[in-house]
Amino acid sequence: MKARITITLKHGVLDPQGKAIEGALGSLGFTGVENVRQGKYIELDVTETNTDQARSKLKAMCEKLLANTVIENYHIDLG
Amino acid sequence: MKARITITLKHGVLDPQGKAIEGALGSLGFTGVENVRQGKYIELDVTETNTDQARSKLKAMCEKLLANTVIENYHIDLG
Amino acid sequence: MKSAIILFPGINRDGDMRKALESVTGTRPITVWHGESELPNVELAVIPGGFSYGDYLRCGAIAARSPIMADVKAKAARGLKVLGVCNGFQILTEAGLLPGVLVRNSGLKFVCRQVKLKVENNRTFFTNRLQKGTVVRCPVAHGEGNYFADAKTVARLEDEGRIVFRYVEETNPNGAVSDIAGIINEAGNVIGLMPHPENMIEALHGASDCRPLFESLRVAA
Amino acid sequence: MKLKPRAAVAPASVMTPDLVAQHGLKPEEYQRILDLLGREPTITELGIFSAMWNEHCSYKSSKAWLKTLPTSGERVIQGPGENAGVVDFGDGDAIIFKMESHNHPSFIEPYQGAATGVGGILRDVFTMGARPIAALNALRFGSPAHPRTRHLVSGVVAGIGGYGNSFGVPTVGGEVNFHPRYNGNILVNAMAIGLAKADRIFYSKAEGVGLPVVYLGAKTGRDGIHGATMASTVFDDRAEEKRPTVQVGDPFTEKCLLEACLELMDSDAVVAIQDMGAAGLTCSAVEMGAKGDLGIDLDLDKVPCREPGMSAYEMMLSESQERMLMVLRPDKERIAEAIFRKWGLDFAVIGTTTDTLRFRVKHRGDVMADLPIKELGDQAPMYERPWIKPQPQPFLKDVAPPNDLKSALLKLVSSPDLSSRRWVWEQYDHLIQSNTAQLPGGDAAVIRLNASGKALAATTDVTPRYVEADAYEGGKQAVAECWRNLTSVGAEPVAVTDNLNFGNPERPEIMGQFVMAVKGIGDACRALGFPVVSGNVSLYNETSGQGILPTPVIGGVGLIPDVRQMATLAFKAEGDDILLIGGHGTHLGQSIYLREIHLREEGPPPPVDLQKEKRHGDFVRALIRAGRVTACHDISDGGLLIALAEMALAGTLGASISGSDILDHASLFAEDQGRYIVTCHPEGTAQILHAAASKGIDAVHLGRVAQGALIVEGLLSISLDELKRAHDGWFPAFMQS
Ligand SMILES: Nc1ncnc2c1ncn2[C@@H]1O[C@H](COP(=O)(O)OP(=O)(O)O)[C@@H](O)[C@H]1O
Ligand SMILES: [Mg+2]
Repeated sequence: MKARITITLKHGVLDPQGKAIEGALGSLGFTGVENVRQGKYIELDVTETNTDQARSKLKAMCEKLLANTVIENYHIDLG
Repeated sequence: MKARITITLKHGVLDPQGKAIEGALGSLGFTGVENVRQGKYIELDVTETNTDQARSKLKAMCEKLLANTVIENYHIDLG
Repeated sequence: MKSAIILFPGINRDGDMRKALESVTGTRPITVWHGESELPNVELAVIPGGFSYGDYLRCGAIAARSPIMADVKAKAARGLKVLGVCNGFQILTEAGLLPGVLVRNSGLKFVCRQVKLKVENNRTFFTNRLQKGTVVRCPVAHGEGNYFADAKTVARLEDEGRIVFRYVEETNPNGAVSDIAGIINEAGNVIGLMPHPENMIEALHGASDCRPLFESLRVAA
Repeated sequence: MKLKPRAAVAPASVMTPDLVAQHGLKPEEYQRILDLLGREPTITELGIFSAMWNEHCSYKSSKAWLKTLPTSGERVIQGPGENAGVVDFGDGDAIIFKMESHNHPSFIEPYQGAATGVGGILRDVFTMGARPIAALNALRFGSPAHPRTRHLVSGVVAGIGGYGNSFGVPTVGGEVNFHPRYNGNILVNAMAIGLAKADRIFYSKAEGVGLPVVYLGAKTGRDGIHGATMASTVFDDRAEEKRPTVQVGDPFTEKCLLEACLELMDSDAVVAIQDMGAAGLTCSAVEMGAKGDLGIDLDLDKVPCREPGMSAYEMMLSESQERMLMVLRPDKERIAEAIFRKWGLDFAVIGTTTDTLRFRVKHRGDVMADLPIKELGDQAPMYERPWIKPQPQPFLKDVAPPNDLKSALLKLVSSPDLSSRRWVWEQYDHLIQSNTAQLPGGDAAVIRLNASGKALAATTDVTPRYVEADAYEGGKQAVAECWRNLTSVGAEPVAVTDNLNFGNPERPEIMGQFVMAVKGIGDACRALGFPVVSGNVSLYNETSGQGILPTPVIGGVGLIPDVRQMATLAFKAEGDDILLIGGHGTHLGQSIYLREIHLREEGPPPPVDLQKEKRHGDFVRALIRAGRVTACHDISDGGLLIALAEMALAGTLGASISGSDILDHASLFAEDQGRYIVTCHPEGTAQILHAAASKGIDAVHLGRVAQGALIVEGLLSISLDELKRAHDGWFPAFMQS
């Protein structure tokens, strides 16, 4: 089963990349762009076929490694 | 209008990050995980209200700056 | 003092650190491989700089979860002194031994240059040979040394005198909040800093400003 | 052994002239293949030939001329022909070094192209048993005004740093130039230097029959397939279409590979080792076998693959990075495997050495290739390409003085080619390993080798506009400047590596530049006792008919017995005397002054008198070693005034120069060769001038080191702050704009 995990910075956490991208877009002449935030996107396959099992397993992966829950939120999409 | 852009490595392009993450998950005891690929996720607000306008603008941003189209694909979600 | 250098794949400033510890403290540190589950009996564990696991995912994240770190945490709770430099600092924050995180430099570029560090707290095992307020020259070499923590945490660090090193004279190379270059934990036995004192200890380095830091380790023993 | 009739052997219809052409093989070259085999090649075999016989691997256009270079000397342990050159640095130490280009890939994807270029050259060095201790890079970009230049500069510099910093080698020197002639073909030449024990050096020559051929490192993917052939084909404006072959570097895996290889080399398990570079598995396997007069059988089913369903053709041509091939002592296989597993690397026995002198490749039970291994290498076509001697430039008369000397100086120090490169080298970790004795910004980088203070100096040099104007003199000058830069820090120049970047050799005038430059390099190396021990050739640097400036980069290493005697270019103390060794200059042809102030790129380059060069250099080196000078800097781009400005900026001290000897602007901006500026305590001056006179060396007392400003009596007065702002300002401003 395919899983897509998006990891985003919590509100209020400093995001140098997002800021830089926003600046760069501006200097490239792209106006009307705001609140750029950069996060991570992870795709993977789990052999687990039971959706609930898979989800709880992915949750554990995020908590243990994929996200730094002090500063990041994560969201899991399955199948 | 809110836009979400996911940027992923083209098929067949080496993904050292994904490789390392897969290895780490393994040694943390998470079995049955395969083909881990890491990409970028960018959130931003565009003042543009016309969806088509916004989309073509975002497309231009991806081509010009956000994605390295030599090795990356991008996908735009709007609203 | 008896010390151990912890080696993760991708760490690359272990040689520099070994040289510094040996030449200044006079004792050669033991090297411990990340896969081992137990730290030998030492007073100080050092995590040197580098790119453990390529800095992939988040710098320090993967190393922080390797077997040896469990024992480091356990022994740190019982007073083991721990020093993390650069990637070592990042690993310590990822392991939860120090608060905050180190994010991408505000300039988004790797930066290798000399900065000025002010010793804000000289009552630590790594600074006791220097006067409070001393300013030392020291190089940095990192792409993700931008220290960040929420306002509450930073305020606590300030109040409790847990900011050990601060960038001064407009030399903050990465945009770190409150010019924080290095901090210590509440119990006072875990220190992390981004700059590389091990690269500033002899004439060849242009100055030996950072020698006293390593001499402090002897006193602390 | 019978070839499988179908599938493996492409039906005649498949072996079309088109297909052959796509593999970069000329019709006559394909005929040669048919004659050699007495049958049609399989598609896999065609791929193998295309890899082995392309310019990049076979040097078919350049070999005849490279043979004319001097490659021996009492310090030379291994000259060209191995992964890198090896020189004796005394006390049982060997220095292993080489330079290599990654031009085309860097143009297509600057970050990954430059990163994998660094990875490749580091591998060449540690394959031979050396731990890399320094990296340098010579970069050439198009006009700053060209829309792509900024993107290429930022990507290339970030890529070099990204790989070297993570791998853990200090990047300590190099060059950066800009010129419109590189608009469509940038140059990214990376140099790596390693330290090994002279009696523990590893070669690629396989010895012994029936030994395991072992695959090490990362898995094989479809990366860079045809990269090697691509790197030898002229660009057209559809270059972007070649994108899918982009390779991605993994410095983390390379660092693990380094540690694993060095750990294994400590045991005596390794018979032969060869990194997989261009045309990966093909070149490395053939090389090991051919060198050892052995055959090699490979079983591709054993090759660790990153993607399912890879064909033999793809595996044989893949340029996936961070891979090695080894021939092992069978009894050491277990030890070796354990070491590589410990470092998280792949380890697979994929073949054996044979006595058949054939290169046989099996896949899924079929023989996909069965080729004569020697002929694959030795029988590669060699070309005596026709060439014509370039026309000498007419001598240059009456170059006007600047309207205003001060603004001219400011314009020069803030010009793209003379401004500070700090923006570049601050992105490189130039301190790691804690032996860096001289940072980027000096004449040569200096790295301490051991506790006793023995040190290595290194630099890369070439002045392409000189080579363009006179390939022979320009070739000489590249070697001379490299030798001079090493001398300027007090080093004994030991040997060089070269990276010869030229346009399309099938054009007689380009081939003429190549030939004359190589002659010049050879003559200079002979005269200066500076042998060539390794090198790399990059041809076809041409886009839509426009070739690059001929750019034969020379990378040199030198020996400093005691790093405490090293010289730097920074002014040290107010009141020190400033001496000019080699006399005042008059030659403004091809000078930066002429180009930047008068917008003219004309005239012959300054000629190099190799006898003078040696005499002056040996004299200056002796002064440095005797501790009689406080600073030293050679005079190169921009001439005397620029050299003085660089010394002032480095030492944050000014100078007061007496106007009397400054006859005209030529004295200030001429780029005559073989000249140095030294400073000394006033009491030492007379002695130095006398010593120079007694050796017939022209030496002039210019003035004194002073506070705050650079002053040339009656002509110029400029504050250091103003100078510094101009010098530091250009690069960051350009990259931000
Ligand atoms: N790409 C680079 N990487 C590191 N250092 C560089 C690079 N380009 C230039 N430098 C450094 O800048 C200084 C000036 O370069 P250059 O003008 O070529 O010196 P020189 O005229 O003595 O050959 C040298 O110390 C050189 O090592
Ligand atoms: Mg020079």
